[in-house]
Amino acid sequence: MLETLAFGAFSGVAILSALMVVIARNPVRSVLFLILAFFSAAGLFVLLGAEFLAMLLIVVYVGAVAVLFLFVVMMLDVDFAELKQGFLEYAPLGGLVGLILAAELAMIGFTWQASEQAMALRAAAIPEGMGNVEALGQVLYDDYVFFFQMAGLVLLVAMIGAIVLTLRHKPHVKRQSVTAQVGRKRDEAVELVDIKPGQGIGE
Amino acid sequence: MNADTLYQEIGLLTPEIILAGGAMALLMFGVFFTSDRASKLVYIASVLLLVVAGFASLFWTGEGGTAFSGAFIFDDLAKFAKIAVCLTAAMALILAMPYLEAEKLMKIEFPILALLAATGMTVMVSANDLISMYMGIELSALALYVLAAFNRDSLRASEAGLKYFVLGALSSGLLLYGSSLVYGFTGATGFEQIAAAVDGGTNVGLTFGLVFVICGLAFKVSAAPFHMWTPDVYEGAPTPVTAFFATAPKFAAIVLMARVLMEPFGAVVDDWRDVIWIIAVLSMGVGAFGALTQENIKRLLAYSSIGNMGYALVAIAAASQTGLWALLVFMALYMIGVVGAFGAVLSMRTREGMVENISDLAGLAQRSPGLGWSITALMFSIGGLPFMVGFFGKFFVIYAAVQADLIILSVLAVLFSVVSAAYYLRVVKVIWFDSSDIEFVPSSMSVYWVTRVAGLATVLLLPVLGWLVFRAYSVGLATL
Amino acid sequence: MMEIGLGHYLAVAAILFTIGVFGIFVNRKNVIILLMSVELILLSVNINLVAFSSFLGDLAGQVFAMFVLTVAAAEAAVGLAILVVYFRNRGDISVEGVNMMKG
Amino acid sequence: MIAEIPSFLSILTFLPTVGALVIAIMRFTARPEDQAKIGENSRGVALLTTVVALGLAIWMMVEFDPSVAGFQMVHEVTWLEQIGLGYRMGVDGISVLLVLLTAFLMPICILASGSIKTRVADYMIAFLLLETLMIGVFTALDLVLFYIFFEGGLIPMFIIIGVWGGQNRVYAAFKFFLYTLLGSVLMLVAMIFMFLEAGTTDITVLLQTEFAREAQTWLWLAFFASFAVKMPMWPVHTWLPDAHVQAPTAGSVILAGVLLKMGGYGFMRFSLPMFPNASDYFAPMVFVLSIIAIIYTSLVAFRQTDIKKLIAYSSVAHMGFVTMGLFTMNDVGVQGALYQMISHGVISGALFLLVGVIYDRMHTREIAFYGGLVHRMPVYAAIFALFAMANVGLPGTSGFVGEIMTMVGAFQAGWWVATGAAVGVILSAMYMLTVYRNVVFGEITNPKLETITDVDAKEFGMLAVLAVSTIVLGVFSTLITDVTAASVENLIANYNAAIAAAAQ
Amino acid sequence: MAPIIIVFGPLIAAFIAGVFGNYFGHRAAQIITTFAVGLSAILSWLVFFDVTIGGNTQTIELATWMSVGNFDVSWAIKLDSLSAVMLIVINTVSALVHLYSWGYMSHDPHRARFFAYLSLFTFAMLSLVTADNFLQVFFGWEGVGLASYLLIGFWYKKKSANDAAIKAFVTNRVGDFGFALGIMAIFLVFGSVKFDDVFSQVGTTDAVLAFAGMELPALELIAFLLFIGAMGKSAQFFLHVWLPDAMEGPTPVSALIHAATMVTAGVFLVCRAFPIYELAPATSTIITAIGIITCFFAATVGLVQNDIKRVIAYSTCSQLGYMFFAAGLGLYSAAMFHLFTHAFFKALLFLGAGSVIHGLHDEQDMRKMGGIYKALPFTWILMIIGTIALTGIGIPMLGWGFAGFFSKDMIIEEAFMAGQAGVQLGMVAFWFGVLVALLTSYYSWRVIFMTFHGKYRGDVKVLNSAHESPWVMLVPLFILAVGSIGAGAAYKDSFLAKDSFAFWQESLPPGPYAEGNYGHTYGAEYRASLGEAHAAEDGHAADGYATDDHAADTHAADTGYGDEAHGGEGYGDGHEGHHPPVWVLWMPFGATMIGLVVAWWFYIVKQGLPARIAAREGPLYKFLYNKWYFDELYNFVFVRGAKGLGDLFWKIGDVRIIDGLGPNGFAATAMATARRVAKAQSGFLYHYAFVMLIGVLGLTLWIMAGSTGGQ
Repeated sequence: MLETLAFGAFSGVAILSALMVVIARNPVRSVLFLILAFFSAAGLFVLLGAEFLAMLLIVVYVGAVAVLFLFVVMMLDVDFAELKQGFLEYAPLGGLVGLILAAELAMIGFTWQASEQAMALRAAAIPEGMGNVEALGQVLYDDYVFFFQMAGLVLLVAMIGAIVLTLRHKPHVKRQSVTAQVGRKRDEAVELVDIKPGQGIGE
Repeated sequence: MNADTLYQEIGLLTPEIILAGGAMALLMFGVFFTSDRASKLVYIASVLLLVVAGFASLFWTGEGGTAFSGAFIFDDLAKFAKIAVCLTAAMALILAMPYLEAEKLMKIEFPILALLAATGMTVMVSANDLISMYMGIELSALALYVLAAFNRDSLRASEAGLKYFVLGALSSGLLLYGSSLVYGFTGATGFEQIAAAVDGGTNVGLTFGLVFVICGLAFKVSAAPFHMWTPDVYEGAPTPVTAFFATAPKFAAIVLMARVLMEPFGAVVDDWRDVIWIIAVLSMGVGAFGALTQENIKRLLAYSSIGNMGYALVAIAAASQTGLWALLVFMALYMIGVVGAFGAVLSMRTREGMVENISDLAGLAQRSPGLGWSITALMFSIGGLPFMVGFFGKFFVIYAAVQADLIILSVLAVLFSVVSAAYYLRVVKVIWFDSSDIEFVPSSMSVYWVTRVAGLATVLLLPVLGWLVFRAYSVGLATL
Repeated sequence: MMEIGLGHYLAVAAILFTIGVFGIFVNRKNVIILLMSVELILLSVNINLVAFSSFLGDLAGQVFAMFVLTVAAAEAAVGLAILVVYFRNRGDISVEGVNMMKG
Repeated sequence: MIAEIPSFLSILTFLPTVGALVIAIMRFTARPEDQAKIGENSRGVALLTTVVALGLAIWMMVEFDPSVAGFQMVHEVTWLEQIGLGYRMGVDGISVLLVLLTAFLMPICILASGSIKTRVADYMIAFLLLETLMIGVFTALDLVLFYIFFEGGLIPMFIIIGVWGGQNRVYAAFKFFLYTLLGSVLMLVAMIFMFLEAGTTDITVLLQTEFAREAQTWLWLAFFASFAVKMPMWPVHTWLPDAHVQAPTAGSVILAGVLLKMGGYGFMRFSLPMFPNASDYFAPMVFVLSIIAIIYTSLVAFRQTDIKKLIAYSSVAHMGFVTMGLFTMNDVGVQGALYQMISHGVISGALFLLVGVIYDRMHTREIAFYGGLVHRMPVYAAIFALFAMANVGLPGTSGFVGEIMTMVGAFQAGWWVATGAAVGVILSAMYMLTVYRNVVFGEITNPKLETITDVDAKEFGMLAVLAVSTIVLGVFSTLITDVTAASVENLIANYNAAIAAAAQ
Repeated sequence: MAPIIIVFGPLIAAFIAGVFGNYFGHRAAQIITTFAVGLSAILSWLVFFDVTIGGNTQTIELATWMSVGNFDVSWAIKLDSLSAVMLIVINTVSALVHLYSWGYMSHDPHRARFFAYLSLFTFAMLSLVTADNFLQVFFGWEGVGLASYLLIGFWYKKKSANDAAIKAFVTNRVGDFGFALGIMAIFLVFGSVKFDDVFSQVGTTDAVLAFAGMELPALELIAFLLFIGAMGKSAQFFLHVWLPDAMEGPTPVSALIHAATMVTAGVFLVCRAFPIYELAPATSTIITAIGIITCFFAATVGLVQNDIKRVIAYSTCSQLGYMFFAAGLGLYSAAMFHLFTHAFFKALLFLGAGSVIHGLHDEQDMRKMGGIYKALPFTWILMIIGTIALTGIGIPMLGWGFAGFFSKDMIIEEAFMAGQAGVQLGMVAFWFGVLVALLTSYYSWRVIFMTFHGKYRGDVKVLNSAHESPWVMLVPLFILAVGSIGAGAAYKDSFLAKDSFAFWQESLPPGPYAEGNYGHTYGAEYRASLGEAHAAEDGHAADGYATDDHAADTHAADTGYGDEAHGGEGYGDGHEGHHPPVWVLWMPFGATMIGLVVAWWFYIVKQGLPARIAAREGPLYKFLYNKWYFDELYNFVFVRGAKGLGDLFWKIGDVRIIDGLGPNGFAATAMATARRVAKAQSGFLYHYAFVMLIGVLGLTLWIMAGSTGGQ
């Protein structure tokens, strides 16, 4: 009963906030709704017994990704008034397509029945009497170590990519060079000029 | 899992380890040594790494097999594809170097991202699990997104990157959604387990999932209607990147697609053949008609690539041993043409800079006969006209299709090839019939030789074609 | 009150997925929204995977979801980087504006 | 003697390629300032190559045993053998003369290219490659090999028309290429089907293979699509006038002389022996199309204002006789068709050369431009008269033999077939004599023609060779029919056996 | 050897004159060709005697022309009486024309070419008549067509000459079309095109051919098709239009080709193929009808023409009509006889006309002549001789007369007899024959009167410089005149009467006159000789007609009057002989005389009257003057029709429909599609995403439909 209510609440919020992400005028609000959607989804995860993933979603997504979005939105400082509003023009057709798709997919969901061999084919059955985190930990570094390494490479690529695309070495910007500051000597810092009267410093 | 089997399993990953490890080592080297010479060194080392990885695959004499609980497989198909991926990636890098130097884009990240992308592709062709499939695709895709926008000061490049990224992410979403359905309806992510589940019967949910997976993969091979990114990205991305896009990732994706469809879902070919059939026809159609009005040679090659992927899909639709080896032969021969063609595009540099319009080729047969002849041969080869080797690629594809009783598909395929011949001919026409006083600056040695050799190969490979066919043939026999 | 089954979760995921997709092609304003829509799609996939995992009693789904999360984070980073580059070149991130190349 | 050289046919086929390679090497290694010299040298190389090829072809004829119906001088090399593809060459009575015709016309084409002043080396390379491909079509004994040669020929021809052609050359080149390609690709699918049925692409094996009736129909149609375009038959002939008009003289000669024959050869090599029941079924359709071609295109030719276009349309009409003769499937008809192919090769080649002669001088092919040439060019007028008459099918020239034999054969198939064809004979006289009158006879009204010169020694030599061939073949037709007899009889016997078997 | 020289001598001469004429000079060309043809002529006479008297028929096979399966065609020289007659006609006239041309063409700069053409023509004609198979006949047939084309268009500067040449060739081709089809039908029915093979089978074949939706007896069909060929070459009605225009050629050509030799090839063909025609009564009737019409038509048109050569040309056409209706009635030998005599007097008339034209500096219009007999006395006399021969003046009962008297009157009389015997159209032929004799006489004398008598109407300067032709032109005229006077009397017996059995041997039936009068007397004798010579060929159809027992069976059954050769009222058993009533004998003579008197009245007595009649342009006059409007009709139907159809097929069929819907239409569609595809590539991300989604949706819906459909 409670579970049903909780499911209703989480899923309703998730869907509504997802909708707001798409249709909100202000991108900042979109990001905030996105965060809300993630929170709701995390709730659903908890209901499904995947506590670790729920936490991960909040920590990684809300904590990192969503904030990154927020950061970028603000950094880009787009003049939102200029943005065009062609929204409704395509909405009916888009909505129709979306509805059909959603209906199809949902229908598929309700017809679910795992194949006869599904239970036998499970690669890593959820062990009894073990927490979600512990169970995941057991398989992650064993059966799925290859994917773990791959994930590492993916993140490396993301890192390299982000850096190579956005890092700029600007030659005309003055930068602080600590070694130079520390290592300079007095006679380098001060130049004595003998100025004759009435001539000024210039040439 | 004991140590012996671990070593053995890790042994199967030799090419990947070479590429990934090399990439990381080169990254460290590149970070610490920032001179131009060092970047060049990194660059050359990357090419060498790719070649080494290719040779490592080629000379892998072991039994092959699966690793990591069946998530990774090294079989004849993977071997063939890895060699092709590594070598074509190496060729693309070779072609890229002079361009990057000239355009002041010579950064170590370029070869390193290419190496990592190649790693992803080698994983793709060895994927034996939905997760490894996804990881492989993402590894290569992320690297490619970055490469597309690599010329970050160019609006066109960044637009290309943006488009590629957004649509790529969407396609990943489709792929994942499909994967999740497949997982949900079979209870497994491993291809062998899926095959076992599918064998017992299928249902609409599973088929749905499969369709989504196909859609995701179709994006990677730029098959219609998931091709829309291709022309824009090909045009916008720096030319060497486009060359890279057009070669190794296509090969990896199509092999992956073949494996997914023929291995886990081989038993339910009737469920997905229609889908592939439609996609193939659409691709061939879009490829044929889309290119007719193009003025930009890169866009033209993009549409050509869409069309040719349609032919590759025809081979997949055959869903047989013949289809598989025909696909491999087709792709291998097509790669020759594409590498050569992009070499030619990279040769199109005037004193003012790179040019990309087809009309800039005018009179090439006289101005630069070697290049003119090469492009002519390459265009005919890509178009699949006899007596270039490209013809045999298409020939075997249609052979496989006819064998699978896909007569209508074969007829459509050959008819579209006539339409597409029109635009290949247009390029040839510009080269031979028109004249202009544009002078290209002499291209660098690497581009020069790649183009010439590829051009010659389209004809000279004919006598030794049997060898290639034999290799692919045995792959087909061994895989299915 | 009815029993909450797998179907419900899948339906929620399906709706989220659709909204994500909808967001990609209905949105005209802002490229960032596109990236967020992609995140929504990935979220729906995760719900799917976790739900399946739960109902199949199989951890593989959760592991899959975890990797999806990881990759999604990486994707977001790369996507935003590309967006920034684009913005720097154009000074604008209107979706309507992203059509320099066509035909 | 040739038996001791198993690869003789391959040598003959690829010899021109070697010549082309020599020129290519010269071309690519030469410095820009030497290019003009290379052009002149390449003429020599090309001529030498083609003459040697002609010598080899004559040798082949000498060694050819006309009493044997099967293939001779067969040469086999394994190639793609895992799946049944091979490299196989051989000739029989049907193909051997076409090889000779090709080899015979090539030196003439090279000589006739004197007016080509630009990009001579490329031109010669294209022609030599074309020769290889054309000879290859007739010598290939493997389905796929045949297709490669068959289609490959389009490429050099495309270049030849497009680079050295006339005003509207691009349109013509594209039309030529795409039209014929479209026809051929369906054949490719059919070939693959046959390949799968028989498990091999060996033509000798396929000739023994019986295809199911239903399949035959489709296969026949697919092959027909290709050969009908190549012939060309009505209503898929419209590429030919354009291609001919725009092509340089030698290109037209080869186009009319050899390329068109590939369609007829294809019918004889594939459609008739491999799909006898379908051929039988479709023969009336072919007759109707042939007759339409003969009458329709003759009438169209009558109205042309461009000499080359007129001759091109006339070629279509003459090819109508070939298709008509082939599908009569009797001795006289089929041999007549083969004869007509050879004869048309010589005659139309000569006619195009003749047009080339005045085109080189005046750079126009408009009939209205000319008139009264006989005053300035009596020798030209005489030779033109001879070939005009040969084209009209005057007895004593080879044109007559082909026409009468095909018509005699056709009469056996149905009176209406021969009657329709005979109407074409009347019409051919009408248009040919009219154009001859307008170009050669009358007063010189165009002052530009006052200075036109008669044929020079080279032109005369080429035309004389063709003229002698026409007359000799017209008087002693057994020179050809003796060679073709055994193979054609064998073809017909097998055909009749298949029809009889199907009737039971 | 002699036959080979006869046939090939002219060819070699033609080759030498044609190719090397410019190097050796005109004189050499003249000498070579004339020598070659002259030699042929002399040898022909020798051969003629050898064959007709010595009975030395032979066939020389020279080489194989075509040999495919049983389609076996040889180059051969067949010498029998029929071909021998043709040989002498051709070679004699040709040699004389060659000689004549020395003078006539003396001012022409292209003489060498002219002589080459003449010799080439001679060769073609010779190969035609000496053929032993139909295809070789066809070779010669078209060969003479070519030579005729070349000679008519000899003065190539004149557009009218070129047009006439083309007209001649194309019209002949129409005839050849029939001939060729006939040959094909022959091969289909008999499996051979050799005369001997074919004729030996005609009696036994009852093949039926479905032609144009009708079931026709094969022989009738073959006969008809061959006759179409003959019509074309011999300028019979419908296909006659080329002959008058052919007068554009030099006059010697008209004499040689368009009077004496080529135009008679049709008659020769019908005679050569008489075994077929004998068994094809329906076609024979058609031939008779066409012959009658031609004969009448040409004569009526000839009445009003003013060009001297045209009148003679129409006269030729008309005379050919006589020959054809004779052949159609089965009077082959009579047709051949008229052919033989006609060659002399018509060549004489043409050459005489040429002499006039030459003398008057290329004036051909009779309205500008008159009273020139003083300037051209020899020509005048010779022309009168020719005219007398043509009109057939002679004394009927005495058997005395000029050449035409014997041959033409024989045809008219025999037509009457045939008509009496019930042969279809026999009486019609007779009456028309008489009527046309009147017309012939009128227009022939009209020529003489208008040209040589009365007042000179042309330019006086021309008259003053008018001159008699040189001897080299007159000598041939004299020789021909001798022939015109004597050929009829000399050869009547051989061709038609008592010697005809031995003369024709197997090559032609001597005809009812000979059979009726001399059948018994000479038949037995001849049969005996035949029996020796052809014992092996017993039952050969050729035996048939010569002997009157089983010969009559074949003959009688089909031609209808053979019966009466035996019994009946007429001339059976040879007791009463085969003689028409006396009034019939006098009819042609009377008609001729009327024609002469009328012409005299119009052109000598009432000079100027005809011109006034002409000036009034009455409908009949216009109808005749415009040659029954045939040229206009043909021009409208065929020339304009062909042009119209050609334009239709080209501009509508090829350009609009085939190209428009085919390649160009396809290309346009492809380009339109391409533009649409390119337009779909809008550059907008959301469009791209939308397309992808539509794709997914479409595919899933497809799958859904498929799976629900499958369930």
